[in-house]
Amino acid sequence: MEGYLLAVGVIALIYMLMTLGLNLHYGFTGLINFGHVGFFAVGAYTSAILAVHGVWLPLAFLAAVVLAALSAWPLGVLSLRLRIEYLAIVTLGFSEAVRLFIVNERWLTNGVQGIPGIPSLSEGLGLPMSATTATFILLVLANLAAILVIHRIVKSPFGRAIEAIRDDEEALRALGKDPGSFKIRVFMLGAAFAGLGGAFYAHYITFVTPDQFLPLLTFYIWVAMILGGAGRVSGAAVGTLALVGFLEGSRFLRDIVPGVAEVEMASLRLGVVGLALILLVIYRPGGIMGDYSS
Amino acid sequence: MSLLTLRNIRAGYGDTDIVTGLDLHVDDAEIVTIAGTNGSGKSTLVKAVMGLLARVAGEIDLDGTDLMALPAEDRIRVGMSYVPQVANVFASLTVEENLLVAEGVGDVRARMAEIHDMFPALAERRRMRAGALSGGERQQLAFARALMPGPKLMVLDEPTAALSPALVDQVFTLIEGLPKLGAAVLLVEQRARQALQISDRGYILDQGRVVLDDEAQALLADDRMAELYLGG
Amino acid sequence: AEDPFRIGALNPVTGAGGTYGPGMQKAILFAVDEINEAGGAAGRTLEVFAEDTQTTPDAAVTAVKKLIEVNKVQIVMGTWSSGITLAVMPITTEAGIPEMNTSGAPAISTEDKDDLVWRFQATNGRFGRAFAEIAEQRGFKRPATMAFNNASGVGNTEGFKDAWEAKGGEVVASVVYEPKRASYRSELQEVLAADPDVIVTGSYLPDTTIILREWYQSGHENKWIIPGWAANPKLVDALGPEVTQGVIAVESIANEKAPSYERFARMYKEATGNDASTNIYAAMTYDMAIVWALAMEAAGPGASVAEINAKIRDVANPGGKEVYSFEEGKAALKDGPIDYQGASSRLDFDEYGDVTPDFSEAVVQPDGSFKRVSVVKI
Amino acid sequence: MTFAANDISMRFGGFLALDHVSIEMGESDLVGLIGPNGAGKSTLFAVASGFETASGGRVVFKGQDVTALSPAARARLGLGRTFQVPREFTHLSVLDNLVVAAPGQLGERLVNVFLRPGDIARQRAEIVEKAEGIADFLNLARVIDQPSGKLSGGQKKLLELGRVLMLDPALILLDEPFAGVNPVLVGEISERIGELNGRGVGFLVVEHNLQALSDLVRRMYVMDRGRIIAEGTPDEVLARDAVREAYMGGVV
Amino acid sequence: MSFGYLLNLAVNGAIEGSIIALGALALTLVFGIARFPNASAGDVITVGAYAGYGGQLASGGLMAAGVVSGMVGAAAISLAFYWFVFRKLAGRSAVYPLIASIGAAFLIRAAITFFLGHDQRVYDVPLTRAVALGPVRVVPTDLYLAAGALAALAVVFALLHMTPLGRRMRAVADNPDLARASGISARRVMTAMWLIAGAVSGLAGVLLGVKTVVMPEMGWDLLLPAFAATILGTIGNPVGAVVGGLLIGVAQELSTPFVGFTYKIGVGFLVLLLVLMVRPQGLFSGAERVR
Ligand SMILES: Nc1ncnc2c1ncn2[C@@H]1O[C@H](COP(=O)(O)OP(=O)(O)OP(=O)(O)O)[C@@H](O)[C@H]1O
Ligand SMILES: Nc1ncnc2c1ncn2[C@@H]1O[C@H](COP(=O)(O)OP(=O)(O)OP(=O)(O)O)[C@@H](O)[C@H]1O
Ligand SMILES: [Mg+2]
Ligand SMILES: [Mg+2]
Repeated sequence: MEGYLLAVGVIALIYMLMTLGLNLHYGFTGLINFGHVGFFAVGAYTSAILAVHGVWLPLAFLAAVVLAALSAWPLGVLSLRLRIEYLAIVTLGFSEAVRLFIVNERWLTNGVQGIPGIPSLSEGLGLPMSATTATFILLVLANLAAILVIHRIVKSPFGRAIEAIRDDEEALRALGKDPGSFKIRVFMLGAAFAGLGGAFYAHYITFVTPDQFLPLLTFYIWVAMILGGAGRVSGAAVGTLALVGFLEGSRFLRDIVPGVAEVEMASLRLGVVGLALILLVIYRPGGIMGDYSS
Repeated sequence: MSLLTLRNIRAGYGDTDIVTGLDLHVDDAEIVTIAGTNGSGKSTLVKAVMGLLARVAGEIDLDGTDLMALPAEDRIRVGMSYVPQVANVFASLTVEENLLVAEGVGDVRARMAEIHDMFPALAERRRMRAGALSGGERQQLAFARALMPGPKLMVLDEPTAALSPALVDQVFTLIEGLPKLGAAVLLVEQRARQALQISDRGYILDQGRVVLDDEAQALLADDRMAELYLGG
Repeated sequence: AEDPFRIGALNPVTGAGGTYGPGMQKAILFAVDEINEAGGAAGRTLEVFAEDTQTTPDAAVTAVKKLIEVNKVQIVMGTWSSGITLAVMPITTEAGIPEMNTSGAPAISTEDKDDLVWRFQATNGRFGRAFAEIAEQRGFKRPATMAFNNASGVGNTEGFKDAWEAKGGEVVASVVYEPKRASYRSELQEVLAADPDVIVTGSYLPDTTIILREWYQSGHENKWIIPGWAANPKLVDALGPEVTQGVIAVESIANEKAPSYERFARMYKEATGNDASTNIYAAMTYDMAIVWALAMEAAGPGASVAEINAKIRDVANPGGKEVYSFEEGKAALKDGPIDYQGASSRLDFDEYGDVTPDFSEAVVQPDGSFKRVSVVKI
Repeated sequence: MTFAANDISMRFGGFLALDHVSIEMGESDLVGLIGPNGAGKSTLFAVASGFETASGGRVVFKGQDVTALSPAARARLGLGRTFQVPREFTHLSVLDNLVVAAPGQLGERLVNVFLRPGDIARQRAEIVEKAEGIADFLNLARVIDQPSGKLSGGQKKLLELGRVLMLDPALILLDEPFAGVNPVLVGEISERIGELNGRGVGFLVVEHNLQALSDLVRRMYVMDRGRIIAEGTPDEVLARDAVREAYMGGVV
Repeated sequence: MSFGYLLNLAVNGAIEGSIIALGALALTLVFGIARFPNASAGDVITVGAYAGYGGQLASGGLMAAGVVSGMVGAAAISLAFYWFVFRKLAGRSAVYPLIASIGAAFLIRAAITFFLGHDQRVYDVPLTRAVALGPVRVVPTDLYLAAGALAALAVVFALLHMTPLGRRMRAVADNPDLARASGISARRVMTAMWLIAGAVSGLAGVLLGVKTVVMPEMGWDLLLPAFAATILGTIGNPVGAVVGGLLIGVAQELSTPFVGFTYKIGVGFLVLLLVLMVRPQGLFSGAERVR
């Protein structure tokens, strides 16, 4: 059981890194980013490719984070010009473009065949423990660090400025601040978290293919963020745990609901997730922790 | 006989009461002004009258109709119309569409013509999106829109803010003439002096309560009133 | 008696594999019923714990962890797409338990360092070779390929291309298409512009349906070589015989005339109401359970998982009495080695744990039926 | 001369909202701008502050041509403005609305956030003190911790003014600061503007409240239909027929 | 590369574009009036396809019956979700109805797969060969498709801009409180809007189903390009949605000789990006004011 919980925990913690990044984008700054999985993919592939070529894992991770952040730069620049809903679709397009790039540039990514045999963290770092345990421990540390960093940032004048952007960026402009420079930095920072999550993911699953980076994952992260409460640091953590608990918990539904075939079970699970989303939004709109407007 | 009667009104947002224990009435063909400092609850009160607040308790009666039981969208049919303080036009609709939006009441064409006479600027900008109008033009449009259905009670929340002096005078003249057209007016104004001059009675609000209510002339003559609410 | 032996059925019940997963899972279940009715293996009954991979690696990974950690299963069987198998393999291997799959990617062979992974499906390369064999026999000169852009689709057509070029032939056009499109007309237009005499596809049923419809509308006359999972009776149902006649369906087969397949087909029909030919993967998962049970039987009571795993080639590869069911095999094991002839293939595992099935070449007849014209051995 | 709009024209489609408008202001000048609704006053502000790009003309501030500068860059140079329709940061408290406006905050750089927390805290203390002073003066102290989105219409107007005061600008463009503001407070704000002006802050004020405006400013421009039609002391200007005609409908 | 070849590509693109356009039309209505991107639109389209298939089957093969039952079925689902879900979220930030609509999408798909499984279904439409018009090959059924898209556009446009109902819809979208005070019942207007959006989705579903195969994921897969088209043509603008859809479809296909077939869906986004660089609010936007 511990091993399973640990595995679920690893997935939750990976999602949590992404959720923290997205929360910085949307929850605090109001940037609608529907392409989060793109940064995640950049991180995963960067680290995977470097690692299978023998690069020392810490370096591969660093490269993943940096590249994910850099890939967000053009989107940050674009976000200066685009109204909020328009940015949403552009970022969605970005994540699809990343996936298409991975699919097509086989020389680099091995295309649809994916990259197998990525060293796990315990293997790559020579840690005397199981891969899952190693990943779990490092992820806990990474998340703690991320939470500290974000907490620091949102309490700072920088944080106040990005929250002002969320409400009215023209007004901020009139006060002599460039929303653009804030947005670019926020975009890159949030993407860096997603990239870090991606690197962990690649070394945990030990295999990456383009199919793992579909927009559905972005939606899941959104759900986690809203579930916890947008614009709350604690919200990202709580929301991710709730989401993953929910997705995994439904596995055990079958033990409770007898006489349902496995296929129907899967439909049921999807339906339950859907229903829960609806009910949550109607009856607990601020998420579990309450969002920035409450 | 009162046209509009409010008894023991309590209204607010979320858990906070803004307006408490308030009584007020507007008689037929009467102009009643509500004045008070910023944040004293004037807009909250008129939103309550219009049925736009989620949390209202008390009695509101218009000409024998219990308004508490009437959804906001049906109040136009019992003769109410409203100019809010902010967001008082449909910005993405054209000027003309703004005027036509209210459910058809009476002779629309004739009213349109009247409106265009009253506000030539609007006639010129008929096909322009209301969002592109200047502040004052917007205000005119808002007023005109509320006139369209031929109301018997007009609820106006600072209809002259942002208007040029000429138009302020014009709007006050218009308001003054409304009772003759059969409409009573509940008017919220910061230009309290001018407003009271054309009003029959007035209420002064402070922190959600009526602190003074009297004949308009009496209020204008009141020294304390001048010092606290009317300014120099 | 000992506790039941715990089997993890890890199938793509939803997601891209949703067409096959449910049937694959049912096949494991009825295979296990069959085994238990025959008195179990090595004195133990078998018990199945099923999970859905949702055809995504994340879900598969937590699912396999749950199977291993919570349900304490000692073998995992039935993973479908290569991406899933490659994600699940490291976990089962670390836990020291075998993994049985129906995936085609070559990497599965090379990544299986501990000989714990068993593949019941032909590799992409073997499929390609079968395609090339058939194209050559039929005398095609100007083949073109169209592939669904995933590991299997591209794997098949590239396997074909390699094999064809090794024979000295030339592929006149190759298109890889993104799936889930409303139309593939431009893709077709490109392929048809090269004037091929046959188009070899690595595709699935929905896209094949659309492609063939649009091809028919375009009025071209070339032939098609299509994998059996896409060229099946459902395709003919969808488009009618006028469009589909002459389509060459290629799939891996077992001894279809053999009793094991007949038995399986009967049970499959009973369990799902569908024809066994609509889900070749179900036959594979059925075989997984049977082979494993036979290996258990061969290893004898009290054997460890590793010991059972080591018996798989013994019970499936040539060199013993050919048997066609668990019951038969169990009885025959008392007298000496056996060679289980599966429902999905002869089940002869090479050094990588991969099988080399035979392939059938079937052609759609004017009345819409499939008629096998040859069996290709590679 | 601190500020000049030279020969500004602005076209919306076929409509000429500004027609070769020129305005000049000296150092710590206090100037009014009046004109009928739709004359182009707010449009002139938008051009002056960089929110709209004029079809023609130049904007000069502190001797520098700022025509090509962004709104933020102009604000940093000391050119502040308010919006006719208040644009508060709705989810921020009144205090934070003011605090965020303070210029030159160390903590807006991420490096400093992590390396100089002490300096940031000290700076914040100063900023908060100043903000509280402004809130006090604008009668906003009672609601200082409320989200600004929940303020009344007039309170928002005041906050808009307070925020630009936080900037310590050299010149403030005020778009109808008195509209919707309680008359008693109008007097007080006028006083404060005068006082700030005494300390060297320039003001260009658009306002329809002529009484208050002519008491406040030394000089005013009158616009009509996108053109400057008059300029001079309030008494001079308001006495002119053309102005009375255009602006006051001929009556006073 | 001959001109005829490119022309054929353009035609292919226009046909695909018509389908995207129909999806975008439904999206832009909801986006423009209810003010949120409705992620369940795709699955409502799927419902339309299944309902249409069922209707055709039940009527013994009548396509007209399929179209009607597809539109009715989708409209009913659309209305049901308005009534039980989106109505309760009016006035909230767009993200909340968006998340709820993702939930609705899951719920619909779950119901479809629960009751109908994953097997593909195919409309019973006689197959015709393409007709050559000069160098261009056209399939008659594709002409129906294009006609359907145009008809839907005409109806939606007329409704939105030429009727009092449309005016009221836009008023509610713009300023719900003021609309109420102007005597507009948001509920009635929104009911009409969701019915129309549903019917358009239903039509899209049937046409998509006829063109492709009926599958539980078919609508969801259409969502992304339809969103792109909606944005490209400016949110809330029906003409824009259709033009956007066509533009994306044509650009995608025309790009294939240069970028290949697997990159072509990226081209749709590239077009979107380029347009947004020049016109940040889409092709058909009016000016906004800052003051
Ligand atoms: N984007 C636009 N498109 C078309 N016309 C516009 C646009 N913006 C402004 N206008 C027109 O330009 C004119 C000037 O507007 P502006 O807001 O500058 O007036 P103003 O002098 O500030 O008036 P007020 O005192 O009423 O605020 C108005 O008639 C307005 O309708
Ligand atoms: N949406 C809201 N939510 C919570 N509180 C609100 C809301 N709107 C207004 N308030 C509060 O209610 C009080 C009264 O506001 P109201 O708008 O009624 O004042 P007002 O008298 O109209 O003032 P003004 O003259 O400035 O328009 C204010 O203190 C304000 O903070
Ligand atoms: Mg008010
Ligand atoms: Mg103005």
